Amino acid sequence: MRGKVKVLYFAWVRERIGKTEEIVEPPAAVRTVGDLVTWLSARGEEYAHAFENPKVIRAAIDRTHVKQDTALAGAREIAFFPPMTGG
Amino acid sequence: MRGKVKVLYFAWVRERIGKTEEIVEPPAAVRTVGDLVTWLSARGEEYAHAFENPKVIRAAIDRTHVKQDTALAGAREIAFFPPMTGG
Amino acid sequence: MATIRLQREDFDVAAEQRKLSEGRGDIGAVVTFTGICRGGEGAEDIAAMTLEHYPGMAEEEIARHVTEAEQRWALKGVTVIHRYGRMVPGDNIVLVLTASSHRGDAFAAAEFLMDYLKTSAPFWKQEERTGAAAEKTSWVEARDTDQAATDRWNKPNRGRTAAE
Amino acid sequence: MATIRLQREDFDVAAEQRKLSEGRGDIGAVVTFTGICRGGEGAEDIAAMTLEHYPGMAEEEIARHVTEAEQRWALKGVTVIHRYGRMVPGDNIVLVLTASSHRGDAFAAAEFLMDYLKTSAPFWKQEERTGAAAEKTSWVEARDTDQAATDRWNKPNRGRTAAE
Repeated sequence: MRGKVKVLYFAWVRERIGKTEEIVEPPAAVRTVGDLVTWLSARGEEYAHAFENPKVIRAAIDRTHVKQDTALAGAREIAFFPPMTGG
Repeated sequence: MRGKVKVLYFAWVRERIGKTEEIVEPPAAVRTVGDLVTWLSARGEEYAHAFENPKVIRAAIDRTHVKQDTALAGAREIAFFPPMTGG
Repeated sequence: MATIRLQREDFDVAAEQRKLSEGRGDIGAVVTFTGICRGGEGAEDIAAMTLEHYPGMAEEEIARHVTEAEQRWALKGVTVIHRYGRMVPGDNIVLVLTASSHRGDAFAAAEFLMDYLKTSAPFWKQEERTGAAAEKTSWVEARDTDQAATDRWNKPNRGRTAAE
Repeated sequence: MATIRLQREDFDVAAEQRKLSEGRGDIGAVVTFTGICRGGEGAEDIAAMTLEHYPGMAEEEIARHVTEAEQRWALKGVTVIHRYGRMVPGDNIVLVLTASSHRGDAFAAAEFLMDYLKTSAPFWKQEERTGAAAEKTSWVEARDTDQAATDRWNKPNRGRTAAE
């Protein structure tokens, strides 16, 4: 993807990373949600810890659930969180 | 069956017969619920009208649903009514 | 644990729910079903409805199905209130309230009780209509779909649900 | 027609039911589901629970499933209220209210909405415990049975029910 994008974190993903949101600018080679997880994981121990088990990480692009292989192109807001436990 | 028994009627069975309840004393040959329906039907036009289609008549003995071939022996209270429409 | 009432007067859904769940930490799910008198659609609308019942048997029949529901699902409380007498469109007719730790049991038990109330509790509805039919009253006919809904519960595996 | 609210404050089940059905003659069945904070069982009981949510997405995700429910069943009204923030055992968490002409649609839609709320609405529960674990908080883990409950709705023939 090109340019800056807002990333949000919730629940224990937020706690491990220590931020509720941030603006990141990944390189062009980061094309999918899964690529972004990999790229973020390399940013530091707190990210590596949050994303240590990518299978349990859920993602949303612009407030819609997406899969790991979904393209980031056009995304304004990307969120990462654990499986939901509302209701 | 032997002796007297209380018979109750509800909804359009009650309306057609023109009574909410009565005490009857059927002969010994009246052994089942179906026998009682046949015996009552012969008591007059209002009974014949109420029981003209025995398939849609439901019955209860002592406040428990029963089938047409259930024996009357021991019954204290027998009720006849159309299919239920509560709820 | 179960409350079963037949009454002429209206009921208060919130008050019944409060009675059943207040001060308890073990209830996670409460389902209520409220059956309401409908006005119908078209020129000959329903002006009112009168519910006749078999006193004594109605309570006993409901109690038998509440006991069965308590055996099939893990319930923390059940309330069934059925009104009789004359009602106009918008009036409450019946309330079924089930409480459980988990939602699957509460939903299944409430639907089970309603299906059995419809087909086996001794109540009969008579309708008064508006318009050209205003002078006539008619007994509501039992519907095959209600019997089909009841019959679902006799299939295997309709006890504890997957949604526990 | 649908009301969807996320709020910190409590809700009033009766008031919501009244808003949805008052003055209408076309509603025959109202189902409410109330989800309540449980205290748990055993020595390390739940002292409180905090619900975190994704503002914006939570409303949108609920609205998507309300729209789907309206397409699958004949509904006359839907209300979904989900609280966030800190709650203690006995507190209300979530309300789903469905109104229809007939009970089958109201029951199915309410259960469908609850199953999807559990697995796809962006809410996360964190628990505080009593006793030896009093200092620790822990995130509630998603349960496979909730996903299984949701998956039921993707089977064929889970639209209009037989109980209409």
